Amino acid sequence: MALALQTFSTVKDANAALKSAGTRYLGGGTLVLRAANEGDVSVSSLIRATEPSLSAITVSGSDVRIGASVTMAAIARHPDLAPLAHAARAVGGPAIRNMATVGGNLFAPAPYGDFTVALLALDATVSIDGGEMPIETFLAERESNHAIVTAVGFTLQVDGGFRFLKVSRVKPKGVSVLSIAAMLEQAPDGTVSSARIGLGCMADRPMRAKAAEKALLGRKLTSSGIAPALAAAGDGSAPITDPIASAWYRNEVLPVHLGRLLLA
Amino acid sequence: MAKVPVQFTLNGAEKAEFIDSGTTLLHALRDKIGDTSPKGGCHQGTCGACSVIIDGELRLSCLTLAETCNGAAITTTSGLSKGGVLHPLQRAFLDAFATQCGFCTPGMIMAAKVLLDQTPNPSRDEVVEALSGNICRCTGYEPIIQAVLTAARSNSQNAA
Amino acid sequence: MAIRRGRGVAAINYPTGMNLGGDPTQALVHSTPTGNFMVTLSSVDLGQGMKQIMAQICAETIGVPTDRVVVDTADTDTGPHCMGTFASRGTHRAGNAVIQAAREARQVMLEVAAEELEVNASDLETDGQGNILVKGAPQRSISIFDVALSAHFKRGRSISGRGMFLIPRSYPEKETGAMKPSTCYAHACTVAEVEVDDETGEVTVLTVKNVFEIGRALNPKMVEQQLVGGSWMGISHALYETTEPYYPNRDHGGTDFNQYLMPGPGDLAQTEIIVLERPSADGPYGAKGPGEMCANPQIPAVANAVFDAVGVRIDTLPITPERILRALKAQAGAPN
Amino acid sequence: MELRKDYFADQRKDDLHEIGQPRPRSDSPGHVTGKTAYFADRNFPGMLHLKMVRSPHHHARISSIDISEAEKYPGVVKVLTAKDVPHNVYTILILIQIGPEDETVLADGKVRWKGEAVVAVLAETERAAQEAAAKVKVDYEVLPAVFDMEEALKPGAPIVNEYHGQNYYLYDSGECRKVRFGDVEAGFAGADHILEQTYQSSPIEHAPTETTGCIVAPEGNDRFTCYTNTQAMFFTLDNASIILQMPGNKLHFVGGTVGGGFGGKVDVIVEPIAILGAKLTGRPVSFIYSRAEEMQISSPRAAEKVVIKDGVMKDGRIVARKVTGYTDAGAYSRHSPYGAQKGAGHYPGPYTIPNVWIDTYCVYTNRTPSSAMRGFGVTIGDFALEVQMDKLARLIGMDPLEFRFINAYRDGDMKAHRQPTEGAALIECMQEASRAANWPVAEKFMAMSSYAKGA
Repeated sequence: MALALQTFSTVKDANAALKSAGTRYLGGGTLVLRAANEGDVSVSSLIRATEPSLSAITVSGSDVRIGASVTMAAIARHPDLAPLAHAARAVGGPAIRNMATVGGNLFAPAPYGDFTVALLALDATVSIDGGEMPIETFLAERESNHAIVTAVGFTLQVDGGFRFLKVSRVKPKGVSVLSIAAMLEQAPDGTVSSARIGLGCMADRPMRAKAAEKALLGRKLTSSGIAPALAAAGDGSAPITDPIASAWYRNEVLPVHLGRLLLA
Repeated sequence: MAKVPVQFTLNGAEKAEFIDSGTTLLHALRDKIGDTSPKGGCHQGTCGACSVIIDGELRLSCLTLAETCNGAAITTTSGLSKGGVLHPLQRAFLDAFATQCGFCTPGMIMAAKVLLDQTPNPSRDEVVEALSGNICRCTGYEPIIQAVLTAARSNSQNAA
Repeated sequence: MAIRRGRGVAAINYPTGMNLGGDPTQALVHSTPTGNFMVTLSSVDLGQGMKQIMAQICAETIGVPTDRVVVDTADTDTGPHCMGTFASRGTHRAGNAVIQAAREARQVMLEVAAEELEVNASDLETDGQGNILVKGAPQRSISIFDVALSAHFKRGRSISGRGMFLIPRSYPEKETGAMKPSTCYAHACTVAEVEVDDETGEVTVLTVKNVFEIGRALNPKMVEQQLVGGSWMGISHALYETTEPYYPNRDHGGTDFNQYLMPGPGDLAQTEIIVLERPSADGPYGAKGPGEMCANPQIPAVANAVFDAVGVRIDTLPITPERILRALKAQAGAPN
Repeated sequence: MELRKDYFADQRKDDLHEIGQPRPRSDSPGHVTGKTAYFADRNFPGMLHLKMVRSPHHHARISSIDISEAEKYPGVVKVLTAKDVPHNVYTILILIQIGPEDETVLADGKVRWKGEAVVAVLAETERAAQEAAAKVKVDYEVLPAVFDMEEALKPGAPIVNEYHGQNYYLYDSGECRKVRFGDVEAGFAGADHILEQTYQSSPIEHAPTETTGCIVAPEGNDRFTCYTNTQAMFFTLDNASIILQMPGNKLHFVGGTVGGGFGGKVDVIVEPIAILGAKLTGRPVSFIYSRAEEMQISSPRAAEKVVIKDGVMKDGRIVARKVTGYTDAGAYSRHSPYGAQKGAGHYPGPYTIPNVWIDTYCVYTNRTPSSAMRGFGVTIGDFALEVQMDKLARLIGMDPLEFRFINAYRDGDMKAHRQPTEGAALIECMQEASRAANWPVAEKFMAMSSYAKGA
């Protein structure tokens, strides 16, 4: 069967159509059309929705909502999302960033999905089928998801605390050896009062470094202060092996790069 | 097979075709419309040879469905020279000996054009970033970077 | 963390053409009625600029400007046999064939001019601008345009020539390996300077200084293209490229340009190219084949520089961060 | 780039008009305007698309192939198997009498590498060809595979390619190409130091931006025009003529404008089967490698293993060098017997060494067939030689650049393959590198010349 695209003006109608066998949701095209071009014959019908809210970025105070069809380029250039620009620019090259969407990034298998690593550190919620769920829950179950993601939401402090690092072999556009996002809050004495760390490529999908987060609490961001967190950085991880790097290598350099990010 | 209408401007000229639904813009441009300047180097979004400009943004035509481009203004490298006069980027690529096999060249020029449209006086790092989605296997990139920087300089001189 | 610097050197030579010969290339040259010249080949331009270089060689030999020459190549209905574009043979083999064909055509051209000017052909020379002059009396001249018209419409001559270049095949002697491979060798010496991150094994090539001896730079800008691109590819081979990253496990081979690694435009070493020309005895205007060898010396130079920086030898290509890091850990763990 | 005209000025006439001039490239205007026509820029009405069903196993017997569902699939016009190919077992260098024929166009009874072509599907659209290819059923009986050259050379190893009968190419000199010069064992016996080291490499892909492919159009007169990006027009035409048992005058090849080759487009892989498809269907046929095929199916540069044993004196002279080179051809010869032999002619590198022993092997394994690439037969050898040179210099406490001057070849020096050196320029390259890199060497080295001693 040839590929065919159906366009719906509402998410509701698109969701209904998505229930047919062989259908996939078409976001920016960087995942689904690639698969189709490469001969993935399981895709026969493409669905998309043009509801305007999917392409909207709304910022009210520190609350941010990004529609699932918003592209990486749109995030990177949005003045209220400046702390995230670096993470958005970590995805692909310029053309890919004009196409790749937030919604698609949530489904991107490792080594892709760098922006989702950032969303994990931000403890985002994923809006889907009229409801919301924590991003961690969404990621754990994403294969069984058959409804359109409509948006992600999170709280973004303009005064900082968010850090992001992508390590790649090829510069400036290379896929990840690993990526790290950290959302840190520090008490007036400099000790860490809250920490969330997202890791990319340390499992088949972005994951939280919870042991490291815990080990940072109450510690200062000095070499000795972060040492326990670095020692625990890879706890619970199962890094991928791919042409870019082996699981062994990713494990070995994760503490090095996490240390550099925390001390930067 | 279901045919769907597509209508857009290509390098300023109106184009209207009936195509198979699910046809990529790359195939529509090359096979239906006859503009073979975008090249199919990977059909994966990893080489940049198919780059075109859609409504001012750099896009990969291999990962874009033609039917999603209705009403758009599309620019390809074949439309850059006007009245037989080369675009400054094209001239700069010639003068810098920035083409060898030439297969990546149309995509490189598209990426460079969007950069210079948005950032007339880019730094070297900005040029490198702008070209980063485009693979070249012949030149080692340096002549291409130099060509883009030269084109930017000649643009700003012309504007002055 | 420590970023450690090192430098390394390598020197190489490289044969031009199929190493044991037996690889023919033919060329045909003829003039149009108005004195333009058509070179007909079946050789392939891979992007290295074969068409342009053959035009310059033909133009030099006939004595006309390059823009008077058109190269028609790679149509088997019209082009005579060429073994192909590989083994650094294109310029050397096809170039020699074009010279031979162009010389023959030039001779006819001069004979026709001699008839028009009522002198001996041996008394004529070309000015490189499209005219034929009587030696020592340049006021007596005729344009090649007029010579071609005369040849075609008045004198019934075909200003044309055939060229063939073949180095006879050498068969190695079974027991001693005595053989006669190419005698036309290009040379290079490269010094590379690197930084190695000893916590991650990442290598940054800071500079490469390449000296290439290539016989003759037929078109210096095109030579530069080859050498700069080749130098980049050499570094790429040294540090990045493999289709089987975990051999003997054959899984995880890259299938796209994201996975198959090569240096990006943000990874470029500061590259210096110096060219020497020692004309080869059998090359067209002394040219050797630089296309392949220019990508070779960077590989060992980078390998040696990595050792100079961090004291570990990686004798398996590519020299990946993982291989360096494993070697550094083994070195640290080894008893002193 | 800097042209240093002061070197070898006595050997060169620089009074030329067109040679040596940086003329603009005649092809660049086409490149920058997108007008240059590559093979795939031609489009023919009614063109079919060819997709290949490939082996998922490294080594297996084919017990059955069922194409019935694929043949019935909507849009499919023709499905080809080995029995459709007139002369299915071929080898490209047969044109220069380097046999035996050892490779199948479409697998017949056995596959010898993961990715080997088994069934060709021709359909109205790429999509239909892909979908129909998924309907082809091939039953395999998996066989033990060998991926390591030294394992492959051991007695009892699985035989990769029955057309050879053993896992190495049999030269007239035996299991390897040999070079013997002087007395290498005597050289080792008299050396101050011996260093034996092993170097290895991985297969490398050419990765041109334009993938390998061709489009074949029937001319309507029993001739077929093949638009191709082959690097060798007649080489490909003549091999296609043999494989298809078609007179060469029925074939017309058009090419010569190629989106990068680097040696990756000399294998005669896509053209014969596409011409066959066009002949059997009477329709134009396009067979263009996907990027994934280009990366993993097209021949890479061979993996190599090079063992170098050197005898060196404290004063820096290398007195003996023994090189054993192994070239991993993968499952089929393609150009590898030639490449391994080229290595034998290249060693011991650009150095004058009195005692040399070289063995180069072309070995068959169940890896992807390798073939030519930029620097074929030499690139990996140079890596090994020049790292070895660095190790030797450090071993005797000598500057690595000065060490090379001591051993550098010069005009008239006898090479190991018994040809005198001509036109050497290694010394001058090193002198210039010494200056450019600010890597000083002793004055006596800067005063050296490649010209024959005493000349």
